[in-house]
Amino acid sequence: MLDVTNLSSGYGDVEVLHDINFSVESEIFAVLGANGAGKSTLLMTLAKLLPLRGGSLTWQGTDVTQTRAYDLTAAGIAYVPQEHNVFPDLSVAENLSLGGLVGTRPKDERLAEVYDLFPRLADRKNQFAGSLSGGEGQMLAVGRALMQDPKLILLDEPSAGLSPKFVDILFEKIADARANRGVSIVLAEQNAVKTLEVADRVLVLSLGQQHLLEDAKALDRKQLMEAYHI
Amino acid sequence: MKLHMQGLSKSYHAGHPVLDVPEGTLGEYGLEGLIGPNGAGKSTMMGLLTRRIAPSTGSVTLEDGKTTHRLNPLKSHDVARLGLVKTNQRIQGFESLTIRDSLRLAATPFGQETYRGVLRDTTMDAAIETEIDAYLARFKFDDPDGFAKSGGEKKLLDILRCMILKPRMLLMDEPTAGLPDDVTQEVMKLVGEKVKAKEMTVVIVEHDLELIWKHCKYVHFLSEGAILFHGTPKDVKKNRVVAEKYMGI
Amino acid sequence: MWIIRDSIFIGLLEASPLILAAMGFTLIYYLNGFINFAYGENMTFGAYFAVMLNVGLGLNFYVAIIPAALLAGCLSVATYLFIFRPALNRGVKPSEMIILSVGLSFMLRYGLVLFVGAENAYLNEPPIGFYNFMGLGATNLQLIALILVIIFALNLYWLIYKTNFGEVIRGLANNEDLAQVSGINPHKVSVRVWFIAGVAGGLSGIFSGVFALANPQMGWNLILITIMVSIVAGVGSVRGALIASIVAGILTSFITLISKPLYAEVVLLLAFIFILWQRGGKTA
Amino acid sequence: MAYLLFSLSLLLVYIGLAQMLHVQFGLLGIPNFGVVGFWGFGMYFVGVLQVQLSMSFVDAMILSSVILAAISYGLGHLILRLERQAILCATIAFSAIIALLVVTEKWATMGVVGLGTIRYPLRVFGAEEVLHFTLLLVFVIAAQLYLHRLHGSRLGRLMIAIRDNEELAASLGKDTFRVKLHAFTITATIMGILGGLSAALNQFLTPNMIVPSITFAVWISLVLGGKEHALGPMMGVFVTFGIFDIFIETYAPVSPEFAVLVPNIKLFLYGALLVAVLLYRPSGFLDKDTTPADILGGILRAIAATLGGVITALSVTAKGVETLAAKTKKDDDA
Repeated sequence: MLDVTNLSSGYGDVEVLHDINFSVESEIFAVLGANGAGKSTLLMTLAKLLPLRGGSLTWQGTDVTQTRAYDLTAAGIAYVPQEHNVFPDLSVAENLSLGGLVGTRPKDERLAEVYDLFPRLADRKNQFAGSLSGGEGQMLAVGRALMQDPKLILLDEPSAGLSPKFVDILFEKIADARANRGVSIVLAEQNAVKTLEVADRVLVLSLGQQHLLEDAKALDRKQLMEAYHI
Repeated sequence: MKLHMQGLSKSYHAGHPVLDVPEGTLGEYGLEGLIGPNGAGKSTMMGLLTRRIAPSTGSVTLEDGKTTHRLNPLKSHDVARLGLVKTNQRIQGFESLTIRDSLRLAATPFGQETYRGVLRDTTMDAAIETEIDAYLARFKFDDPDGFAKSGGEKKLLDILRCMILKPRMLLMDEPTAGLPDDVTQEVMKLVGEKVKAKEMTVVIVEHDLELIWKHCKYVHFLSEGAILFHGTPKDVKKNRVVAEKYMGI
Repeated sequence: MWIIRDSIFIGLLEASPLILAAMGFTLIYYLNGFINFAYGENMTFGAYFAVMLNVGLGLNFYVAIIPAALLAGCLSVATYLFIFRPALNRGVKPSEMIILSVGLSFMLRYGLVLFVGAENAYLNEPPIGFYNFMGLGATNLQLIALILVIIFALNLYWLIYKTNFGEVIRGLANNEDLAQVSGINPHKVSVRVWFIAGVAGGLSGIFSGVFALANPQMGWNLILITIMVSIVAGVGSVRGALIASIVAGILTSFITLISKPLYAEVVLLLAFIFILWQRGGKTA
Repeated sequence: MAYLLFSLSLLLVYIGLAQMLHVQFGLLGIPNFGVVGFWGFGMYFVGVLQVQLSMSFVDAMILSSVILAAISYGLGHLILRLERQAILCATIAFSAIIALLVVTEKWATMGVVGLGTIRYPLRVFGAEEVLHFTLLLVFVIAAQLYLHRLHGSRLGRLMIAIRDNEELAASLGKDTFRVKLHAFTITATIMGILGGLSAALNQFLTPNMIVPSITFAVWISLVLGGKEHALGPMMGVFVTFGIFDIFIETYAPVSPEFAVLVPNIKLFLYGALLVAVLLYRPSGFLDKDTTPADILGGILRAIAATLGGVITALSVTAKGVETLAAKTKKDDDA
């Protein structure tokens, strides 16, 4: 679906990612690495919020290297940033409604599905998103992405700063979305164990370099510790 | 120099604190590392220690053998003048100052920038110029009389600006990010010399754990806003909690 | 008690153009984060378009309002497309955007002076009637202006807070990256927002002489108070601008009733500096 | 001749104001949009003290400066920690307050009736205007020399650092707020002193002298001239006030019909120039690295542009006169 060839990217004067190659099929594709490895940069670049410095990006056979973020969204890729992933001055319902801008099915139908998946959001639908707790905020962010009826979701460290209980719920929902809706997921995480439980394949980044690309089942602890430099 | 934290906490929203350190001391061992997974509160701790962020509760004190300074009532420039300085994680710089001018700015003690001084010809201070020359001879810039061009040069300049302030305690926030490997080695060598000569104590926050294991005498492990563990690099590396928090294993 | 009643009544009549101007100005400020001085000329041109259509083309007085407001909207979009957007794309900083908008404001204002002269231009008014309303006098034009402003302001409010497009605007102003990955094209939305703001500004200009006249300086005289109201209203909140402009109008007429009119402005300006300081200068 | 001397004196006042704004905005990044307020305060205060209380010029100037320094210091304390847009709004508000107070406080300022006559400080019969001009000239030259030194000095370096990245400067141990506060107070007070000198220059003061256009004229000069260059203010005032208010209004042989349009054309062009400069050359006429040789070339270009403008103006006028003559002839014939 999504093919990444020789991708390099960065901010301002610094090149963070160098020469990354992989392709995502219909699966949960995990991106692991210690902090500073370049996971967020990778996802931001895939979402086209950062321009590529080199390499190319192909989505369902079409070259999208120069496509703008909003057009890519319309083509079926949703992105959930790690931080600032909701509109704080808008209500929960309005946040979800904005997620439903793209997609063809009736908005109400999709809204009902999201509320079904995250009943907590239904309880808080008129509350400002800025006043939600960390876990609820993450749920809203994922919910907003699901509203887009995407074929692929780029999910950046959804578990960061969440309590273990919330992490469990969230990963359950992610697995659920994959299983029941057939949506593919690129999941950037630092929390390797939880991720490996749900992921099909894993890309491990280390200090901006592609360290290894492996089946989730085949990855062992030693390889991981090496990548994390522990 | 040592930094002592007492009941230090910071919460942005009521309730869940991003950082909560009942008690802790940094800088006892000369060259220390501060590590932890994303969201552990490292940047918040750095901000609190240099008074860029105001704490919700608790206090920070700076001990330099004889005197103890309470940092709470101080502004960030006061903290710098006490000898506690931090390098920046994100690239920061003065876009209109050349590399040399930027170093001169840092090297000029505050208070020497007077209105009367404008009339006197005091822009060049021989001692300062010599020192700057020494740094520029050791660390090569493309054009030392021009502007820092690449991200690496800007990052290096940021570190040198802090060095030339002659801090007695230096906090380094991700010094290697964006820095070429050979420059990183040279920076660490310089830091090592200064620590050995007891000119300064250094605390390094780093993602590149190899660097921490290699250079630090002592490591603090921060996770979920608390210092979970501290010890020698060997002890920390062996500790299961560290791997668990980093990788969830 | 009479003084409160009078303040509210006169304040509302006086503030009616300010309400629209503050809401429109806030929209742009909210979305693009800079203070647009040329918005004053947007008001002036609105009034002149009305004069042109009413006197020049002989259009009915009330009918002329609509095309005049639309023309003002187009002018606003033109300033965005040809001046402000290129500048934003070149990375001009907010404080320099303001200087740019001042330059544009001078250009438009004195271009207008060169074109139509510095004198007042008068509209062909319908006959003036005088009404007694709860013991207070007001002309039919004043009352119609007030009613129209209320209608337009409520519509604008509804557009921003109750429609999908309003969500899009607020979302974009809140978090541009997230808006983009929700499929929002910021440029398209900006053009529409500048149009709406321009229409509001044009209407405000038409009403500010209570339909009577237009003058090249009128927008400039209103822009300072518009900026203040909009900034005091808080972080780009259209709702806040609505409330703050009403409060400012009532407060002005209250102070005017108990002292010299100009003291009202002095008090407002001092209050403005004080509020900025209190808030720690968070304008955007 | 007397009018020329007046215009040149006014030119010097504008240069002085632009020099102070250069320190505030060009070096420190403080967007003071209330220039006319500080200048107008000095002008009216000195005027009122001299006319209403018969105070001597020097006493009036000292008293005015002390009070304005206190006001600027207080205002600076309130606003200099704020972000730039807020500073800009607050300083505009300050100047609006001064303009309003001049109108309302008739007991002191005579309101719209006007305040006069203010005499020159240096009273040598027959040479008062020349001496006053010389005084302003000395003032501006001194300021210019100081600015040149400032640019290469430690203080100048610190100011630029604060403009570029205040937080970083603070982390290097610099008390940035104090530097800003002192510089703001000093430069704002000097703006008031220039106002005091303008009081004698104008002789008769009316509230319509305190209009925002003055602030913007100074801003336009600075931004056009080059806000970061020591010579930027002077260059900017020459190409704006110098060309339009002195050269064209005084010397260019413009027909009276056309002359009434000149001020409006001037303000229109100011606006257009400002837009063009910000879009195409944000650093202004003089870049911060511009050398004297570049400046010479620039002056030559400016002269060429001016000549071009004058020729255009002349041809337009000639055409206008021709048409007018033809029309008059037709009327006569009829």
